[in-house]
Amino acid sequence: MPVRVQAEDFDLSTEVARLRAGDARVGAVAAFVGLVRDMNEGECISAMTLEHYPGMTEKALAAIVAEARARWALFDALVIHRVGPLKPMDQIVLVAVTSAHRGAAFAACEFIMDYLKTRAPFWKREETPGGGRWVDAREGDERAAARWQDRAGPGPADS
Amino acid sequence: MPVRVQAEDFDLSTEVARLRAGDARVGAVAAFVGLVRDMNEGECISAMTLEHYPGMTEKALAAIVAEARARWALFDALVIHRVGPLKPMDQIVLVAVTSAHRGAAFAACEFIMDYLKTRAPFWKREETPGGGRWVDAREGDERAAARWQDRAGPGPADS
Amino acid sequence: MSVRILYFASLRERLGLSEEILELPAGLGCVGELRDWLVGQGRAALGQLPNLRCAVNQEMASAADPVRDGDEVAFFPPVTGG
Amino acid sequence: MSVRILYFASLRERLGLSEEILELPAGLGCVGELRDWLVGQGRAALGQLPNLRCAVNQEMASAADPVRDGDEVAFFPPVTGG
Repeated sequence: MPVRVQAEDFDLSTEVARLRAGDARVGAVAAFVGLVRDMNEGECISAMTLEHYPGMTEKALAAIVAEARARWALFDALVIHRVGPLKPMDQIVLVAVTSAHRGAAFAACEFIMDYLKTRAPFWKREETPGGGRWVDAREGDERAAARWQDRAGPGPADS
Repeated sequence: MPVRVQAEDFDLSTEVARLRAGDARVGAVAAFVGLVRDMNEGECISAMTLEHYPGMTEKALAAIVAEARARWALFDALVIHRVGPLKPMDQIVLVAVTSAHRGAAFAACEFIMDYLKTRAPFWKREETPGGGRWVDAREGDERAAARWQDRAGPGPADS
Repeated sequence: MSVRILYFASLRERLGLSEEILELPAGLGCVGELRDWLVGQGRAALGQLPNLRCAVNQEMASAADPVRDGDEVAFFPPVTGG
Repeated sequence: MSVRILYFASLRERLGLSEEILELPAGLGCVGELRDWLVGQGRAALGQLPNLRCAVNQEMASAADPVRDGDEVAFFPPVTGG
Protein backbone atom coordinates (compact mmCIF):
# COMPACT_ATOMS: atom_id res chain seq x y z
CA MET A 1 0.00 0.00 0.00
CA PRO A 2 1.72 3.22 -1.13
CA VAL A 3 -0.22 5.47 1.30
CA ARG A 4 -0.45 5.22 5.09
CA VAL A 5 -2.15 7.60 7.53
CA GLN A 6 -1.19 6.65 11.07
CA ALA A 7 -0.55 7.92 14.59
CA GLU A 8 2.63 5.83 14.91
CA ASP A 9 6.09 7.09 14.08
CA PHE A 10 8.06 5.59 11.17
CA ASP A 11 11.69 4.69 10.47
CA LEU A 12 13.23 6.17 7.33
CA SER A 13 15.72 3.35 6.61
CA THR A 14 13.12 0.64 7.15
CA GLU A 15 10.62 2.29 4.82
CA VAL A 16 13.16 3.03 2.07
CA ALA A 17 14.62 -0.50 2.32
CA ARG A 18 11.12 -1.96 1.94
CA LEU A 19 10.33 0.35 -0.98
CA ARG A 20 13.30 -0.80 -3.03
CA ALA A 21 13.61 -4.35 -1.70
CA GLY A 22 14.89 -6.74 -4.34
CA ASP A 23 14.58 -4.24 -7.17
CA ALA A 24 18.01 -3.82 -8.79
CA ARG A 25 16.57 -1.49 -11.43
CA VAL A 26 16.44 1.29 -8.83
CA GLY A 27 19.28 3.77 -9.22
CA ALA A 28 17.77 6.68 -7.30
CA VAL A 29 15.75 7.16 -4.13
CA ALA A 30 14.50 10.63 -3.25
CA ALA A 31 13.00 11.04 0.19
CA PHE A 32 11.49 13.90 2.12
CA VAL A 33 10.72 14.05 5.84
CA GLY A 34 8.63 16.87 7.30
CA LEU A 35 9.12 17.65 10.98
CA VAL A 36 7.41 19.66 13.73
CA ARG A 37 9.35 22.89 14.34
CA ASP A 38 9.45 24.60 17.73
CA MET A 39 8.70 28.00 16.13
CA ASN A 40 6.14 29.02 13.51
CA GLU A 41 5.09 32.48 12.40
CA GLY A 42 7.21 33.95 15.20
CA GLU A 43 5.59 32.00 18.03
CA CYS A 44 6.87 29.14 20.15
CA ILE A 45 5.16 25.83 19.50
CA SER A 46 4.91 23.42 22.43
CA ALA A 47 2.70 20.82 20.75
CA MET A 48 0.70 20.16 17.60
CA THR A 49 -2.35 18.11 16.71
CA LEU A 50 -2.98 16.87 13.18
CA GLU A 51 -6.61 16.37 12.20
CA HIS A 52 -7.63 14.61 8.99
CA TYR A 53 -10.67 13.44 7.05
CA PRO A 54 -10.59 9.64 7.32
CA GLY A 55 -11.32 8.03 3.98
CA MET A 56 -10.87 11.13 1.86
CA THR A 57 -7.30 11.65 3.07
CA GLU A 58 -6.18 8.21 1.88
CA LYS A 59 -7.99 8.68 -1.46
CA ALA A 60 -6.45 12.11 -2.01
CA LEU A 61 -2.94 10.82 -1.24
CA ALA A 62 -3.42 7.79 -3.50
CA ALA A 63 -4.58 10.08 -6.33
CA ILE A 64 -1.50 12.30 -5.89
CA VAL A 65 0.80 9.27 -5.98
CA ALA A 66 -1.02 7.95 -9.08
CA GLU A 67 -0.53 11.30 -10.81
CA ALA A 68 3.18 11.28 -9.97
CA ARG A 69 3.50 7.76 -11.38
CA ALA A 70 1.74 8.87 -14.57
CA ARG A 71 4.11 11.83 -14.99
CA TRP A 72 7.45 10.20 -14.19
CA ALA A 73 9.04 6.78 -14.68
CA LEU A 74 8.89 5.61 -11.08
CA PHE A 75 9.28 2.05 -9.79
CA ASP A 76 7.51 2.76 -6.51
CA ALA A 77 6.33 5.55 -4.25
CA LEU A 78 5.34 5.82 -0.61
CA VAL A 79 3.57 8.43 1.50
CA ILE A 80 3.27 8.10 5.28
CA HIS A 81 1.49 10.92 7.12
CA ARG A 82 0.98 10.98 10.86
CA VAL A 83 -2.15 12.24 12.63
CA GLY A 84 -3.00 13.03 16.25
CA PRO A 85 -0.81 14.73 18.86
CA LEU A 86 2.80 15.55 17.97
CA LYS A 87 5.56 17.59 19.56
CA PRO A 88 8.53 19.58 18.24
CA MET A 89 11.11 17.45 16.38
CA ASP A 90 8.54 14.69 15.74
CA GLN A 91 8.31 13.34 12.21
CA ILE A 92 5.08 14.36 10.43
CA VAL A 93 5.35 13.05 6.89
CA LEU A 94 7.54 10.84 4.71
CA VAL A 95 7.50 10.85 0.93
CA ALA A 96 9.88 8.44 -0.82
CA VAL A 97 10.09 7.47 -4.49
CA THR A 98 12.32 5.12 -6.46
CA SER A 99 13.39 5.52 -10.07
CA ALA A 100 16.22 4.56 -12.41
CA HIS A 101 17.52 8.14 -12.49
CA ARG A 102 17.66 11.03 -10.06
CA GLY A 103 15.82 13.64 -12.15
CA ALA A 104 12.54 11.72 -12.04
CA ALA A 105 13.02 10.83 -8.38
CA PHE A 106 13.59 14.42 -7.23
CA ALA A 107 10.76 15.83 -9.35
CA ALA A 108 8.21 13.23 -8.30
CA CYS A 109 9.08 13.52 -4.60
CA GLU A 110 8.74 17.31 -4.62
CA PHE A 111 5.56 17.12 -6.73
CA ILE A 112 3.95 14.76 -4.22
CA MET A 113 4.85 17.07 -1.31
CA ASP A 114 3.57 20.18 -3.12
CA TYR A 115 0.27 18.51 -4.01
CA LEU A 116 -0.09 16.95 -0.55
CA LYS A 117 0.29 20.42 1.00
CA THR A 118 -2.61 21.83 -1.03
CA ARG A 119 -4.88 18.84 -1.77
CA ALA A 120 -4.76 16.32 1.07
CA PRO A 121 -7.25 17.01 3.89
CA PHE A 122 -5.04 17.49 6.93
CA TRP A 123 -5.22 20.41 9.35
CA LYS A 124 -2.65 21.46 11.94
CA ARG A 125 -3.53 22.95 15.31
CA GLU A 126 -0.58 24.40 17.21
CA GLU A 127 -0.27 25.03 20.95
CA THR A 128 1.44 28.36 21.65
CA PRO A 129 1.96 30.34 24.89
CA GLY A 130 -1.16 32.31 23.92
CA GLY A 131 -3.27 29.16 23.46
CA GLY A 132 -4.21 26.89 20.59
CA ARG A 133 -4.49 28.12 17.01
CA TRP A 134 -5.24 26.53 13.67
CA VAL A 135 -2.39 26.99 11.20
CA ASP A 136 -3.25 29.20 8.23
CA ALA A 137 -2.66 27.89 4.74
CA ARG A 138 0.42 29.48 3.13
CA GLU A 139 0.07 31.25 -0.18
CA GLY A 140 3.51 29.95 -1.14
CA ASP A 141 2.16 26.40 -1.02
CA GLU A 142 -0.43 27.22 -3.67
CA ARG A 143 2.29 28.72 -5.87
CA ALA A 144 4.52 25.70 -5.34
CA ALA A 145 1.74 23.37 -6.46
CA ALA A 146 0.83 25.58 -9.42
CA ARG A 147 4.38 25.32 -10.82
CA TRP A 148 3.72 21.69 -11.80
CA GLN A 149 0.85 22.57 -14.10
CA ASP A 150 3.34 23.89 -16.65
CA ARG A 151 5.75 21.00 -16.17
CA ALA A 152 4.33 17.85 -17.66
CA GLY A 153 7.43 15.77 -17.99
CA PRO A 154 10.91 14.98 -16.85
CA GLY A 155 13.69 17.50 -16.47
CA PRO A 156 17.11 17.61 -18.09
CA ALA A 157 18.64 15.11 -15.68
CA ASP A 158 16.49 12.31 -17.13
CA SER A 159 17.96 12.21 -20.57
CA MET B 1 32.24 16.76 9.06
CA PRO B 2 29.69 17.26 6.28
CA VAL B 3 31.59 15.13 3.74
CA ARG B 4 32.70 11.51 4.02
CA VAL B 5 34.37 9.29 1.40
CA GLN B 6 34.42 5.72 2.63
CA ALA B 7 34.32 2.06 1.61
CA GLU B 8 31.78 1.24 4.34
CA ASP B 9 28.03 1.25 3.84
CA PHE B 10 25.83 3.79 5.65
CA ASP B 11 22.40 3.78 7.31
CA LEU B 12 19.95 6.41 6.13
CA SER B 13 18.01 6.81 9.41
CA THR B 14 21.17 7.01 11.50
CA GLU B 15 22.69 9.68 9.29
CA VAL B 16 19.52 11.78 9.05
CA ALA B 17 18.91 11.49 12.81
CA ARG B 18 22.47 12.69 13.47
CA LEU B 19 22.10 15.54 10.97
CA ARG B 20 19.06 17.01 12.70
CA ALA B 21 19.81 15.89 16.26
CA GLY B 22 18.50 18.37 18.81
CA ASP B 23 17.65 21.03 16.23
CA ALA B 24 13.95 21.85 16.54
CA ARG B 25 14.25 24.56 13.88
CA VAL B 26 14.37 21.85 11.21
CA GLY B 27 11.06 21.48 9.39
CA ALA B 28 12.31 19.71 6.27
CA VAL B 29 14.83 16.99 5.44
CA ALA B 30 15.48 16.16 1.80
CA ALA B 31 17.58 13.07 1.16
CA PHE B 32 18.86 11.29 -1.92
CA VAL B 33 20.37 7.83 -2.14
CA GLY B 34 22.10 6.65 -5.31
CA LEU B 35 22.27 2.89 -5.88
CA VAL B 36 24.09 0.43 -8.15
CA ARG B 37 21.70 -0.79 -10.86
CA ASP B 38 22.00 -4.25 -12.44
CA MET B 39 21.66 -2.78 -15.94
CA ASN B 40 23.31 0.24 -17.57
CA GLU B 41 23.34 1.29 -21.20
CA GLY B 42 21.63 -1.99 -22.10
CA GLU B 43 24.20 -4.28 -20.48
CA CYS B 44 24.04 -6.40 -17.35
CA ILE B 45 26.22 -5.18 -14.50
CA SER B 46 27.60 -7.81 -12.14
CA ALA B 47 29.87 -5.53 -10.12
CA MET B 48 31.24 -2.01 -9.99
CA THR B 49 34.37 -0.34 -8.68
CA LEU B 50 34.47 3.30 -7.69
CA GLU B 51 37.82 5.05 -8.01
CA HIS B 52 38.46 8.52 -6.60
CA TYR B 53 41.17 11.13 -6.16
CA PRO B 54 41.94 11.12 -2.43
CA GLY B 55 42.22 14.62 -1.09
CA MET B 56 40.71 16.39 -4.07
CA THR B 57 37.44 14.45 -3.78
CA GLU B 58 36.84 15.61 -0.22
CA LYS B 59 37.75 19.20 -1.14
CA ALA B 60 35.44 19.18 -4.17
CA LEU B 61 32.53 17.81 -2.15
CA ALA B 62 33.12 20.32 0.66
CA ALA B 63 33.13 23.15 -1.89
CA ILE B 64 29.83 21.94 -3.38
CA VAL B 65 28.25 21.76 0.09
CA ALA B 66 29.57 25.24 0.90
CA GLU B 67 28.06 26.61 -2.31
CA ALA B 68 24.69 25.01 -1.46
CA ARG B 69 24.81 26.57 2.01
CA ALA B 70 25.56 29.96 0.47
CA ARG B 71 22.60 29.67 -1.92
CA TRP B 72 19.93 28.32 0.42
CA ALA B 73 19.01 28.71 4.10
CA LEU B 74 20.18 25.30 5.30
CA PHE B 75 20.83 24.23 8.87
CA ASP B 76 23.08 21.35 7.88
CA ALA B 77 24.12 19.17 4.96
CA LEU B 78 25.81 15.81 4.57
CA VAL B 79 27.40 13.93 1.67
CA ILE B 80 28.60 10.34 2.02
CA HIS B 81 30.10 8.72 -1.09
CA ARG B 82 31.40 5.17 -1.15
CA VAL B 83 34.50 4.00 -3.01
CA GLY B 84 35.92 0.58 -3.87
CA PRO B 85 34.07 -2.54 -5.00
CA LEU B 86 30.26 -2.46 -5.03
CA LYS B 87 27.56 -4.74 -6.38
CA PRO B 88 24.01 -4.20 -7.70
CA MET B 89 21.59 -2.77 -5.11
CA ASP B 90 24.47 -1.42 -3.00
CA GLN B 91 24.21 2.17 -1.83
CA ILE B 92 26.69 4.51 -3.56
CA VAL B 93 25.93 7.99 -2.31
CA LEU B 94 23.83 9.82 0.26
CA VAL B 95 23.04 13.52 0.15
CA ALA B 96 20.89 14.89 2.98
CA VAL B 97 20.08 18.49 3.89
CA THR B 98 18.02 20.13 6.62
CA SER B 99 16.12 23.40 6.38
CA ALA B 100 13.12 25.17 7.86
CA HIS B 101 11.12 24.71 4.65
CA ARG B 102 10.92 22.11 1.94
CA GLY B 103 11.66 24.33 -1.06
CA ALA B 104 15.20 25.05 0.10
CA ALA B 105 15.75 21.44 1.15
CA PHE B 106 14.71 19.95 -2.20
CA ALA B 107 16.63 22.50 -4.24
CA ALA B 108 19.85 22.20 -2.23
CA CYS B 109 19.77 18.39 -2.24
CA GLU B 110 19.30 18.21 -6.02
CA PHE B 111 21.90 20.93 -6.57
CA ILE B 112 24.49 19.00 -4.55
CA MET B 113 23.79 15.81 -6.53
CA ASP B 114 23.96 17.63 -9.89
CA TYR B 115 27.26 19.28 -9.00
CA LEU B 116 28.69 16.09 -7.47
CA LYS B 117 27.94 14.26 -10.74
CA THR B 118 29.98 16.74 -12.81
CA ARG B 119 32.59 18.16 -10.40
CA ALA B 120 33.63 15.54 -7.84
CA PRO B 121 36.49 13.26 -8.99
CA PHE B 122 34.92 9.80 -8.90
CA TRP B 123 35.03 7.26 -11.73
CA LYS B 124 32.91 4.13 -12.12
CA ARG B 125 34.18 0.92 -13.68
CA GLU B 126 31.49 -1.66 -14.41
CA GLU B 127 31.86 -5.41 -14.87
CA THR B 128 29.69 -6.68 -17.74
CA PRO B 129 29.51 -10.09 -19.47
CA GLY B 130 31.85 -8.62 -22.09
CA GLY B 131 34.42 -7.54 -19.50
CA GLY B 132 35.16 -4.39 -17.55
CA ARG B 133 34.40 -0.91 -18.88
CA TRP B 134 34.73 2.61 -17.59
CA VAL B 135 31.39 4.40 -17.48
CA ASP B 136 31.09 7.32 -19.91
CA ALA B 137 30.02 10.70 -18.58
CA ARG B 138 26.41 11.52 -19.50
CA GLU B 139 25.66 14.70 -21.39
CA GLY B 140 22.43 14.99 -19.41
CA ASP B 141 24.48 15.41 -16.22
CA GLU B 142 26.20 18.48 -17.65
CA ARG B 143 22.83 19.95 -18.58
CA ALA B 144 21.42 19.18 -15.14
CA ALA B 145 24.32 21.02 -13.48
CA ALA B 146 24.07 23.94 -15.92
CA ARG B 147 20.45 24.58 -14.92
CA TRP B 148 21.61 25.94 -11.56
CA GLN B 149 23.67 28.70 -13.11
CA ASP B 150 20.46 30.58 -13.90
CA ARG B 151 18.88 29.82 -10.54
CA ALA B 152 20.58 31.81 -7.84
CA GLY B 153 17.97 31.63 -5.16
CA PRO B 154 15.09 29.82 -3.58
CA GLY B 155 12.00 28.67 -5.45
CA PRO B 156 8.36 29.56 -4.89
CA ALA B 157 7.89 27.13 -2.01
CA ASP B 158 10.21 29.18 0.20
CA SER B 159 8.11 32.28 0.52
CA MET C 1 -33.29 14.28 0.13
CA SER C 2 -30.92 13.22 2.88
CA VAL C 3 -27.28 14.30 3.02
CA ARG C 4 -24.50 13.57 5.50
CA ILE C 5 -22.52 16.72 6.30
CA LEU C 6 -19.07 16.80 7.89
CA TYR C 7 -17.13 19.75 9.35
CA PHE C 8 -13.40 19.81 10.05
CA ALA C 9 -10.74 21.76 11.93
CA SER C 10 -11.53 25.40 12.86
CA LEU C 11 -14.96 25.11 11.25
CA ARG C 12 -15.80 22.06 13.38
CA GLU C 13 -14.68 23.95 16.49
CA ARG C 14 -16.65 27.10 15.67
CA LEU C 15 -19.81 25.14 14.94
CA GLY C 16 -19.25 22.79 17.89
CA LEU C 17 -20.30 20.05 15.46
CA SER C 18 -18.38 17.45 13.47
CA GLU C 19 -21.17 15.65 11.63
CA GLU C 20 -24.89 15.82 10.95
CA ILE C 21 -27.38 14.07 8.71
CA LEU C 22 -29.93 16.51 7.33
CA GLU C 23 -33.10 16.27 5.29
CA LEU C 24 -32.72 18.98 2.66
CA PRO C 25 -35.61 20.89 1.08
CA ALA C 26 -36.34 20.24 -2.60
CA GLY C 27 -34.54 22.57 -4.97
CA LEU C 28 -31.14 22.50 -3.31
CA GLY C 29 -29.14 21.54 -6.38
CA CYS C 30 -25.52 22.47 -5.75
CA VAL C 31 -22.91 22.84 -3.02
CA GLY C 32 -23.21 26.64 -2.96
CA GLU C 33 -26.96 26.47 -2.38
CA LEU C 34 -26.46 23.90 0.39
CA ARG C 35 -23.89 26.17 2.06
CA ASP C 36 -26.22 29.19 1.93
CA TRP C 37 -29.12 27.14 3.26
CA LEU C 38 -26.96 25.87 6.16
CA VAL C 39 -26.00 29.46 7.04
CA GLY C 40 -29.71 30.25 7.18
CA GLN C 41 -30.24 27.25 9.46
CA GLY C 42 -27.89 28.73 12.06
CA ARG C 43 -24.51 27.41 10.82
CA ALA C 44 -23.28 31.00 10.63
CA ALA C 45 -19.57 30.06 10.70
CA LEU C 46 -19.99 28.57 7.22
CA GLY C 47 -20.61 32.07 5.88
CA GLN C 48 -17.75 33.65 7.83
CA LEU C 49 -14.81 31.45 6.87
CA PRO C 50 -12.69 32.95 4.10
CA ASN C 51 -11.65 30.36 1.51
CA LEU C 52 -14.19 27.76 2.62
CA ARG C 53 -13.38 24.43 0.93
CA CYS C 54 -15.74 21.59 0.16
CA ALA C 55 -15.69 17.93 -0.82
CA VAL C 56 -18.54 15.83 -2.18
CA ASN C 57 -18.20 12.08 -1.63
CA GLN C 58 -14.57 12.60 -0.59
CA GLU C 59 -13.53 14.46 -3.74
CA MET C 60 -12.67 18.16 -3.74
CA ALA C 61 -15.67 20.09 -5.09
CA SER C 62 -16.62 23.66 -5.97
CA ALA C 63 -19.76 25.67 -5.23
CA ALA C 64 -21.32 24.75 -8.56
CA ASP C 65 -20.96 20.98 -8.14
CA PRO C 66 -24.23 19.07 -7.68
CA VAL C 67 -25.46 17.60 -4.40
CA ARG C 68 -27.60 14.46 -4.61
CA ASP C 69 -29.53 12.27 -2.22
CA GLY C 70 -27.21 10.13 -0.09
CA ASP C 71 -24.11 12.26 -0.74
CA GLU C 72 -21.44 12.90 1.87
CA VAL C 73 -20.61 16.61 1.82
CA ALA C 74 -17.70 18.02 3.85
CA PHE C 75 -16.87 21.67 4.60
CA PHE C 76 -13.46 22.73 5.88
CA PRO C 77 -10.79 25.47 5.80
CA PRO C 78 -7.81 25.25 3.40
CA VAL C 79 -5.67 22.22 4.21
CA THR C 80 -2.39 22.58 6.14
CA GLY C 81 -0.81 19.13 6.31
CA GLY C 82 2.67 18.00 5.37
CA MET D 1 61.05 22.50 -12.04
CA SER D 2 59.62 19.38 -10.43
CA VAL D 3 55.95 18.42 -10.70
CA ARG D 4 53.98 15.49 -9.33
CA ILE D 5 51.64 14.07 -11.95
CA LEU D 6 48.65 11.79 -11.23
CA TYR D 7 46.53 9.75 -13.66
CA PHE D 8 43.10 8.30 -12.89
CA ALA D 9 40.56 5.78 -14.18
CA SER D 10 40.76 4.78 -17.86
CA LEU D 11 43.75 7.08 -18.37
CA ARG D 12 45.64 5.41 -15.53
CA GLU D 13 44.87 2.01 -17.05
CA ARG D 14 45.94 2.98 -20.57
CA LEU D 15 49.19 4.48 -19.34
CA GLY D 16 49.77 1.69 -16.85
CA LEU D 17 50.80 4.44 -14.48
CA SER D 18 49.10 6.18 -11.58
CA GLU D 19 51.71 8.67 -10.48
CA GLU D 20 55.09 10.07 -11.47
CA ILE D 21 57.34 12.91 -10.37
CA LEU D 22 58.97 14.61 -13.33
CA GLU D 23 61.61 17.26 -13.82
CA LEU D 24 60.12 19.56 -16.46
CA PRO D 25 62.15 21.55 -18.99
CA ALA D 26 62.18 25.32 -18.62
CA GLY D 27 59.47 27.13 -20.56
CA LEU D 28 56.57 24.80 -19.70
CA GLY D 29 54.20 27.46 -18.39
CA CYS D 30 50.70 26.02 -18.53
CA VAL D 31 48.71 22.79 -18.25
CA GLY D 32 48.24 22.51 -22.02
CA GLU D 33 51.98 22.75 -22.64
CA LEU D 34 52.62 20.13 -19.96
CA ARG D 35 50.07 17.78 -21.57
CA ASP D 36 51.65 18.19 -25.03
CA TRP D 37 55.14 17.63 -23.60
CA LEU D 38 53.97 14.45 -21.83
CA VAL D 39 52.49 13.13 -25.10
CA GLY D 40 55.92 13.71 -26.68
CA GLN D 41 57.54 11.80 -23.78
CA GLY D 42 55.54 8.68 -24.65
CA ARG D 43 52.31 9.29 -22.65
CA ALA D 44 50.36 8.97 -25.92
CA ALA D 45 47.00 8.21 -24.21
CA LEU D 46 46.97 11.80 -22.92
CA GLY D 47 46.53 12.98 -26.50
CA GLN D 48 43.92 10.38 -27.39
CA LEU D 49 41.34 10.85 -24.64
CA PRO D 50 38.42 13.02 -25.73
CA ASN D 51 37.43 15.52 -23.04
CA LEU D 52 40.60 15.13 -21.00
CA ARG D 53 40.16 16.86 -17.65
CA CYS D 54 42.83 18.29 -15.40
CA ALA D 55 43.33 19.51 -11.85
CA VAL D 56 46.18 21.57 -10.45
CA ASN D 57 46.75 21.25 -6.71
CA GLN D 58 43.41 19.43 -6.40
CA GLU D 59 41.35 22.18 -8.06
CA MET D 60 39.75 21.74 -11.49
CA ALA D 61 41.93 23.53 -14.06
CA SER D 62 41.92 24.32 -17.76
CA ALA D 63 44.67 24.10 -20.38
CA ALA D 64 45.62 27.74 -19.92
CA ASP D 65 46.13 27.52 -16.15
CA PRO D 66 49.74 27.88 -14.96
CA VAL D 67 51.94 25.03 -13.71
CA ARG D 68 54.58 25.91 -11.12
CA ASP D 69 57.40 24.13 -9.33
CA GLY D 70 56.08 21.73 -6.71
CA ASP D 71 52.56 21.57 -8.13
CA GLU D 72 50.42 18.43 -8.11
CA VAL D 73 48.85 18.04 -11.56
CA ALA D 74 46.23 15.37 -12.26
CA PHE D 75 44.84 14.21 -15.61
CA PHE D 76 41.64 12.16 -15.88
CA PRO D 77 38.51 11.50 -17.96
CA PRO D 78 35.20 13.25 -17.16
CA VAL D 79 33.95 12.24 -13.71
CA THR D 80 31.18 9.65 -13.31
CA GLY D 81 30.42 9.39 -9.59
CA GLY D 82 27.13 9.68 -7.77
